[in-house]
Amino acid sequence: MGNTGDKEQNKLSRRDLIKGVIAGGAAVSSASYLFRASTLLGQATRGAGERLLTINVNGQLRRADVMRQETLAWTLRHKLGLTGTKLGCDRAECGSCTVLIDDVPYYACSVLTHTVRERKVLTVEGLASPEGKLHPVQQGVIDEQGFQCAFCMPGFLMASVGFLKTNPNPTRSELAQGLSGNLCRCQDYDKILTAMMRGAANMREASRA
Amino acid sequence: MPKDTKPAEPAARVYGPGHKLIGKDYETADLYAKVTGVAKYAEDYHADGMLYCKLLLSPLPHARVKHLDVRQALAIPGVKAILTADELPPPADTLTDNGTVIRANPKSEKALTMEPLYQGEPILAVAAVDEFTAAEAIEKIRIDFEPLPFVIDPLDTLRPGGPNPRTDGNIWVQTPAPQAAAGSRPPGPPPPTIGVLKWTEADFADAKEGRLPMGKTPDEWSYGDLQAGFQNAALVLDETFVTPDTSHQTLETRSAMAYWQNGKIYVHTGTQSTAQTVPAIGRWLNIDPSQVVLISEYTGGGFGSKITGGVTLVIPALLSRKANAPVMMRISREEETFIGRARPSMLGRMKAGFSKDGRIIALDMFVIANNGPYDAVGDSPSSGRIVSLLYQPQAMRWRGATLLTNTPPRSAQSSPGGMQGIVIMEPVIAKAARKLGLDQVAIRRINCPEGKASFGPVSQGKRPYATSAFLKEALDRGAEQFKWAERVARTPKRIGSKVRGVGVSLSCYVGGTVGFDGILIIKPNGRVSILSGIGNLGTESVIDVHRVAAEVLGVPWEKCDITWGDSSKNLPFTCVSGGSQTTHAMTRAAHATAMDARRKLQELAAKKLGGKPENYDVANERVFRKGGAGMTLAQAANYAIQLGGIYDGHEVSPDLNKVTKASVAAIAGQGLIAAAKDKYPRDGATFSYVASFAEVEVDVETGKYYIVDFLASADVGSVIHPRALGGQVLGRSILGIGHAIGQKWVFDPRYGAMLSTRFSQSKPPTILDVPVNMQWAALDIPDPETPVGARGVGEPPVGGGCASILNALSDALGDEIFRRSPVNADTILTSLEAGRPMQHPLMAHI
Amino acid sequence: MDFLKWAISPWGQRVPIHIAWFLIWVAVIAGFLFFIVHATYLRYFAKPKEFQSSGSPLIAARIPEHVPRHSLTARLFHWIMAASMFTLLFTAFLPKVGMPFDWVTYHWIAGSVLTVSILFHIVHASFFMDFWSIWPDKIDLRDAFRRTLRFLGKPEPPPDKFAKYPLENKLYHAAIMAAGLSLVVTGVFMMFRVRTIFFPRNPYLFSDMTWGMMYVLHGLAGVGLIALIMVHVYFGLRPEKRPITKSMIFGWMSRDFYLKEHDPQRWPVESPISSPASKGEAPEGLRDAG
Amino acid sequence: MAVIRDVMPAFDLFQPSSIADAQKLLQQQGSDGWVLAGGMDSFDWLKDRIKKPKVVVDLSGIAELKGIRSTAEGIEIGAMTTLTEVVEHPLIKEKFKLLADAAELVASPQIRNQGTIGGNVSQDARCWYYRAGWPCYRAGGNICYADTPEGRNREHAILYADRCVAVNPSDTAPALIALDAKFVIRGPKGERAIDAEDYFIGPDIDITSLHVLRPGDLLTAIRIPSTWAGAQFYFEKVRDRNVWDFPLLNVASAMVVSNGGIERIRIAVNGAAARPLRLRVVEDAVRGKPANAATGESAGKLAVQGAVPLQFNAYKIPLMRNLVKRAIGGVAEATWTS
Repeated sequence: MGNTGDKEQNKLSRRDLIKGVIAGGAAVSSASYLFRASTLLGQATRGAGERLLTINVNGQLRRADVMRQETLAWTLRHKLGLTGTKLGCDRAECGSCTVLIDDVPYYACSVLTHTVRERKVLTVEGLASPEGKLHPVQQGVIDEQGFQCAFCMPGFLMASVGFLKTNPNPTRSELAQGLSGNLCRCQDYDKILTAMMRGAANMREASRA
Repeated sequence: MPKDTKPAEPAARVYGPGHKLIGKDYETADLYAKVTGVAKYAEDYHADGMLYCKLLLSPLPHARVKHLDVRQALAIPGVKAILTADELPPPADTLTDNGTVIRANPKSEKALTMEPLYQGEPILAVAAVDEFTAAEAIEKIRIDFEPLPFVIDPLDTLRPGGPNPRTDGNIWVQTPAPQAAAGSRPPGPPPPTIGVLKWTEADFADAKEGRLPMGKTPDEWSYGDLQAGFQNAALVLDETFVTPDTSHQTLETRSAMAYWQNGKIYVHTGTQSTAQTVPAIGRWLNIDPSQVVLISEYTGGGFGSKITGGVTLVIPALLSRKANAPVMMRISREEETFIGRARPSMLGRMKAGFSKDGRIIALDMFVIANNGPYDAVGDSPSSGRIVSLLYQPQAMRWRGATLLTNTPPRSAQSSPGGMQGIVIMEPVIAKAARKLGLDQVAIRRINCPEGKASFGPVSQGKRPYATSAFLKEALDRGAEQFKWAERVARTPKRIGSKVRGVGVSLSCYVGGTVGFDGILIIKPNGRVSILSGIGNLGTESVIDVHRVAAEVLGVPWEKCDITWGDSSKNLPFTCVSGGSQTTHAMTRAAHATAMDARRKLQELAAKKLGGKPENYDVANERVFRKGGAGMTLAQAANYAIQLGGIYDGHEVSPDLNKVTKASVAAIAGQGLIAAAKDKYPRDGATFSYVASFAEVEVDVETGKYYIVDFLASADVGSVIHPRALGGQVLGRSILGIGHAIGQKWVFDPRYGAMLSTRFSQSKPPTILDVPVNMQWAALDIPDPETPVGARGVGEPPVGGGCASILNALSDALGDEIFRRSPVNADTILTSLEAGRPMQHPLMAHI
Repeated sequence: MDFLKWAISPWGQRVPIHIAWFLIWVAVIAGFLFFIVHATYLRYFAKPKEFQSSGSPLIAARIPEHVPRHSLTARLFHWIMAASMFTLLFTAFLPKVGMPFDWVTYHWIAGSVLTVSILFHIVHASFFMDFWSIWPDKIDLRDAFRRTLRFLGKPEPPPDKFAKYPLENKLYHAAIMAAGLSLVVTGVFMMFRVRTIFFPRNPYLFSDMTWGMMYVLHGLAGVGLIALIMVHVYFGLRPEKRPITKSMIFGWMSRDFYLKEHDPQRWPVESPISSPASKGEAPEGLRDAG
Repeated sequence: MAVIRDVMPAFDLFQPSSIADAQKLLQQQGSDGWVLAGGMDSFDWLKDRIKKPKVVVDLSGIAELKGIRSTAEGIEIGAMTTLTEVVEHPLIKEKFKLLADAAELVASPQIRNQGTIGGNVSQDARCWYYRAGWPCYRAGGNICYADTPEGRNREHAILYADRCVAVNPSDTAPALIALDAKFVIRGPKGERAIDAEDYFIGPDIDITSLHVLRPGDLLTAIRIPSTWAGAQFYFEKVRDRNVWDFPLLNVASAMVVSNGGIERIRIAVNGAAARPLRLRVVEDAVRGKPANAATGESAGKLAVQGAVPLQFNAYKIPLMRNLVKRAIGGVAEATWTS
C-alpha cells in the first residue's frame, strides 16, 4: 500500500477496517460484563445509564458502544476506525492525539468520550474537503515537505488549525507558542514551523479568494 | 525569553547544478497519506477477531522469578492465552552470505525472561479480548521474586567487591575464533561470554577529586608518541565529562500486530529496514525468513532503536499462534521507556596536550559506557575513532570499557559513540582556546580533518582514512553565515543578570556503506516501478535515493512509482537505515540499477534497431540513436519481455544477494527488469561532517538559559533533497541539543528503579526549547568516492548540536560550572553560588 | 475485613504499612464495654471480698498510720509516663480520627520522654526497688485459681490478702509493659525515619517488610494502649480503688486500707520507729517501700 | 499480585448538571467517589491504576461552576473555568494580570484548554516517587523515598518539609494568594469561603492531601477582591523546559507603591514547600521601604531563612532568594542589538 498511485486503495482499506472494527466492538461489549455494571441504577443523574453514544465526528453522526472509562482517542481509533489520531504517550505529554472539540484543541487521550456527546469533534481525517481538497494547513505541509516520520503530524495539524482560528496571522514565535503542546521526536521543529507558517499563509490566501 | 527578531529563511538555495531531480525539492510519495491521516503505522491495523496483549514487567532491577501462578488470570472470561519465557523458541544461528555461521548467543536478550536484568523487563504476556481484560488478568497473577544483586552505576560494579549486574559478571568477553580445520570454511566466532572486570582501591583513589578513575580496560589502541606529545605540549588539560543516558523516545512505540496465515507469520511493526527485519524475525522465531511477511509502510521514528524492529515483536507472533487469532501488542509510553532502547551514558576523561597555536599533539582518551544488561553497544570504540578523525591528534591513545548494568538495554542512537566522544572532547578544546588565547573557530580550524584524513589505529599496516572531508569549508561558511566574528566581538557580554555566550563545535559521523542492491522495472506502460527495501522512518531516504535512478534514466519523476514497506512485494537487499548509511549506500545501488537499466535499454535498442549499444542514448523516456531512430521505454519493456533472459529478470547477475535474486525471480516477466549490486570502488571510509554554532543567553539569577541562535553547516556531499536534508541537519542537531539542555534518566539507587518514565521527567526538547529560526547550510561538494557524490546526514549533526550549546554556556559562564550534561538551572545556580563546579560529575542519574 | 493496611512495595511485594485505623475505635469500644461489664458486675453480682485472715494485731500495731507505698521518684515516674503517654496517644490518634494538626514533633518528643523515663524505671526498679513485687508469684496464681473456683461456687478456701500489688495490678503492669516496650522499641527505630535531634535519618535501616511489621506492631501496641489506659483510668476513678489512686499522688495509703487488702507478711511494712534506718537522704516514709 | 499500568480501570461515570446533584453523589460515594474536573491530574492516577474509584463524578456539565463574573467586591471565577478562559478574559487581563500571567505559563496550550482553575489549585503533588505508586507517606505509607540519603530530590522542598518533601506544583496558587483570593467551598455543612492561603496545607497537618477539601467537599469558585486590582504585579516561573513543565519554583507578588515606598504588598512562592508559601515576614519587612534592588536583596535573604536543602535541591535556595528579590526590586531588561 505504500505505492504512489494508491490513494484509492487506502480508502478501500479503510472501509474494510471499519467493518473489522464493528466486529471488534462487539467483542468489547461482550467482555464488558466483567466490569461493574452500574451499581447505582435508578440514579436520576445524566450519564449513568446508556453506553451507546452518538458522537458528531468530522461532521457525521457516528454511533458507538463506549465504555465509561474510554477516552476519545480510543473511541476514534478503535471504535470508529479513525486511526489518524495517534497515541504517542496517552498521558497528555506528546500531543499526537490532538483533535478539535468545538474548534478548540484537546488531547483526545485525556478526554472521556462520554463527555463529548453534544460537541463537535474534528480529526485529521476531517480536515480535507469531502472531495479530497486538502485543508490549507495540510497543503502547507505538502508545500514545505514538513515533518519527518509524521507520527506527530495529525496532532500538529489539529493544534495548528485550532490556533489559527484564534490568530490567523501569527508571527513565527506566536505560532510556536500555539504548537508548543505538541512534541516531535524527529525534532523537525524548524521545518514544521515553516510548513505551518506556510499553512497559515495558505489559509489567509484562501479566505481572501 | 529573548525576543526573536531575526528575519526568516535565507534566500532559496540552489543545489545539484546540472541536475533535474538531484538537489531539487519535490513532494515525496508518502506525504499525502501522512498529511491526511490515512498513513498506517503498526498500531493502526485491525483484524477481525484481533486480541490485545499486555505485558507483566519486572518491578525489580535484577531478580529471579521464584513462584508464578497464573490460574486466577486464566480463569477470567476473555483471557485467551498467556505466554511465558519457556515458550520462546531458542534463537537461531545466523548464516551470513559468505556461509559463515554466527552462533546465537544464549545470553542475549529475549522477548521474555524469568531472570529479569532490569526494572521493566517483560516477564510474561497475556492475550485477551481487550486490554481491560488483559490488565485485570495481569493484576490477578501471583508472582514472587528472589531479589539478586544489582548495579545501576557502572562505577559501582568496577569497585573491588562491587555487585555484578549479571550472576556471571559485568562485561562481555570475546574469545577468539577457533582455527579453521584444513579445507573447511572458517567457523564464525563463538558468541561472546560474560566476564568480570574489577578495579583496585588505588584505581579509585583518583575518583575522589571528581575525576574519572582509570583502571584497566579490555580495549585499547594507540598511535604516535603520546609521551613526547605531552612533553612538548604548551598546555596539558585533564578533564572529566559525563554524558547522559537518553531514551530514543520515538513517538511511535514499538507496538506490533501479528497473525499467521497459510503457514506464514504476518507482522506489522515499525522498523528501520523493511528488507533486513525479515531475517531478524526469522531468527527470533527460529523459522525460515521465507515464512515471514513484514508490513511496515510507516514507522514513527527510529533513531537507532528500531534497526530491525524490536525483539518483543515475537510476543504477539507467538501469542497469535497460541490463541489462534491475530494479536495486537500496543506498547505504552512507559513500557517503551523500559524496552525501547537508549543511548548509553559515557563517562569520559581526556588528557590533551596542545601546542601554542592550539594543535592537539597528544590525546589520551579514556571512556566507560553504561551498556545495560544485554548485547554490547559499540559506542565506546566508536567514540575513539570519531574523536581521532574529527580532531586529528598527532598522537593518541584510546582506552575503553563497556560495562553491564541493570538498566534498560541500550542500542545505537543517532551518532552512537560519536556524539559522546565529541561532547567529552569539545569542552576541553573550548577551555584550551581560552587558556591559549585563541579564537574558538581558529583552534578548531587548525585541528580539522581535511581530504583523505586518517583516523583510528594502524590496521593491516596503515591507518584507515576517510573518502573526503571538507569540514574546513563548512566551518568557514558557517562562521560567515553565523557572523561569528561579529558575535564574539560584541560587548557587553552581560546586561543586568543576563549573559550571552557563543559556542562552536565540530562534528562528524560515518556517512555511508557500500554493496547493496536495487531493483527497478520498466513496465510495458512506460512507467518505472522502483522497489525499495528501505524503512520509511521519516528521513525520506526511502524515496529520495531513487531520484538518482530517475535522473540517470532521464525519466520524469511523475512516471516513477515507488513500492516500499511490505516484504511480500519483492524488495531488494537493502542496508538498514542506521549509521547514516542509506543515502550513500542506496544512491549507489540506485545508480548501479539505473545504469543496468540503461545498459539493457541500449542493448535492446541495438538488437531491435541495429547498431552498437553505446551509440544509443537514454533520455526523455526513450532510448534512441543520436539524431536517429529509437524506441520508447514502453516499447523497450515489451521487447524485454519478448526477449526474456536477462532483460525481463529470468536471468540475474550472480553478484546479487539471495534476497534480491528471490525478489527478481518473483517479478520476472513484468517488464524490463534492472537489478544490480553496488560494486563501485571506494577509496576510504565514508564520513559526513558538520560545524555547529550556537548562541545562548543565561540568566545568572535563575540559572535558566535560552538558545538564541543556532546554525549547522554541513559537509554531506551532494545534496539530494534539500528540504529533507535541512530537516535532518536541524532535527538531528536538536536531538543533540536535547542532551545539553535536559534529556536524562533518573534512577532511584536503592531500588534500581527508573523515576523518569514520563516525558515531563525525561524532558525531550519542545518547540520552545529551540530558536524559532534555526539555520542550516550544506556545501553541496560531491564526495569523490561515490558516483552521485552524496553522503549520509542523520548522525553527523548530533554531537555538534550538543557540544555547541555546552561551549556557548562555558563561554558565558566560564569553565568551572558544569562537568556533565544536561546542564540545567540547578547545576548553573549551585555552581555560580559556590564559585566552583558543585555537581559531582560521576554521580549517575540525578 | 483487613486488620492491616497493605501496600505494594517498589519491588512489587505486598507489605503491611500500618494497622487499619478502625482498630482505634475497636479499642475505644472495648474499653467502654469493659467499664460497663465491670461496673455492672460489681454493682449487681459481685460478692464482698473475702480474704484469709492474715497477720496479728501485733503486726497491725507496728503498721504506721500512713503506709508508704510509692516513693516520690516512683510517683514522678508514673506521672511523667502518664503525661507522655496521653500526649502520645492524642498526637497519634486524633489526626487519624479527623482532627488533623501538626503532631509529629510532639509525638517524638513525648516518645523520647517516655523512653527515657521507662529506661530510668527499669534501672530504678531493678536495682532500687523490690523488683519482684510487681510480678505474680505462686500465691497469686494459687489465689487466682481459688477465686475463680469460689466464683463458680466451689468450696475453696478464701485467697490470701494481696502483697504490695494485687494480681490485677500485676497483670496490668505486665500488659502495659509489653505494649509500652513494643512502642518504645519500635518508636525509637521509627525515629530514624523523621528528623529528630538524636541520629541521622536513615529510612533504609531495615527492609520494606521489617519496617512494615514494625509500624504494625507500633500501631497494635498503640491501640492496645488506648484500651489499657481507659481501663486504668476507670479503676483509678472507681471509689473502692481511690486509696490506691491517692497513694499514687501522695505516696501513702491508710493503715486501714492496708490491713484490709494487703497481707503484711507478703508486703511487710514496718513502723518507721522500729525499722532499721537506711542510708539515703529521703525522708523515711517516702523511702522506697520494701 | 502483579502491577500493570496504562489501562484505565472500569468505573461508573456520573455527569451531574448541578452542584447540588454533584454533592449528593459525592456524599453518597464517600471515599469511593472521584471528582473529575479537567482531568489532567486525575487521568494519570486512573490510567496507572493506582487509584481505582468506583464512581467518577464529572463536573464538566455543571454550568454554575463555569465562567468569570464581575461582582460588587471584585470578580468570581467558577472553579471549572478553564485556564485558557482565565488567560484570555479581559477583566482578568485588565485588573488581575498576575493571574493571567501565571495561568498562561501552566503546562501546554491543550492542557490550558482543558485544565481548570479549580483543578490547577487542587492538583496533587508531582513527586515522582509518589506518582510511581510507591507507598510513601503521601500515599498513606510510612516512608518518604525522596528524603533518603540517595533519594532523587532535585524538585523537592526546601521549606516546611515534615517527613514528606513533595512540593505543590500549582502556578496559579501563589498568584491567587498574592491577590488575596477567597476559595469558596461547598461541603456537607454548607458553603464557606476561606482565604487562599488557608486552602493549602502542609504534611505536618495532613500528609496525604495538599488542600483542605474532604470527601464531599467541592471547590466551587474563587473570588478575587478588588483590593489589588491594577497593582504592580510580578510573576516568574522557572522550569526546565520552556513549556509543558512544572515549576522548579515560581513567585507571585502584588505591590502598591506610593511616594517611592511600598505601601502594600502580598507575595507568595510555590515549588518550595508542600503548600504555596505566603511570605509574611518579607511583606512586613519591606512595607514602607522603597521598591528597589536593595530592598529586594534583603527581602530575598529574608525569604530563604530557615531553608533546609536536601541532597540535590540546594539550588532552590538562591533561586528563591533571587526570585523574591526580583519580585520586589524588579529585573533589568536585557536586549542586545544583534
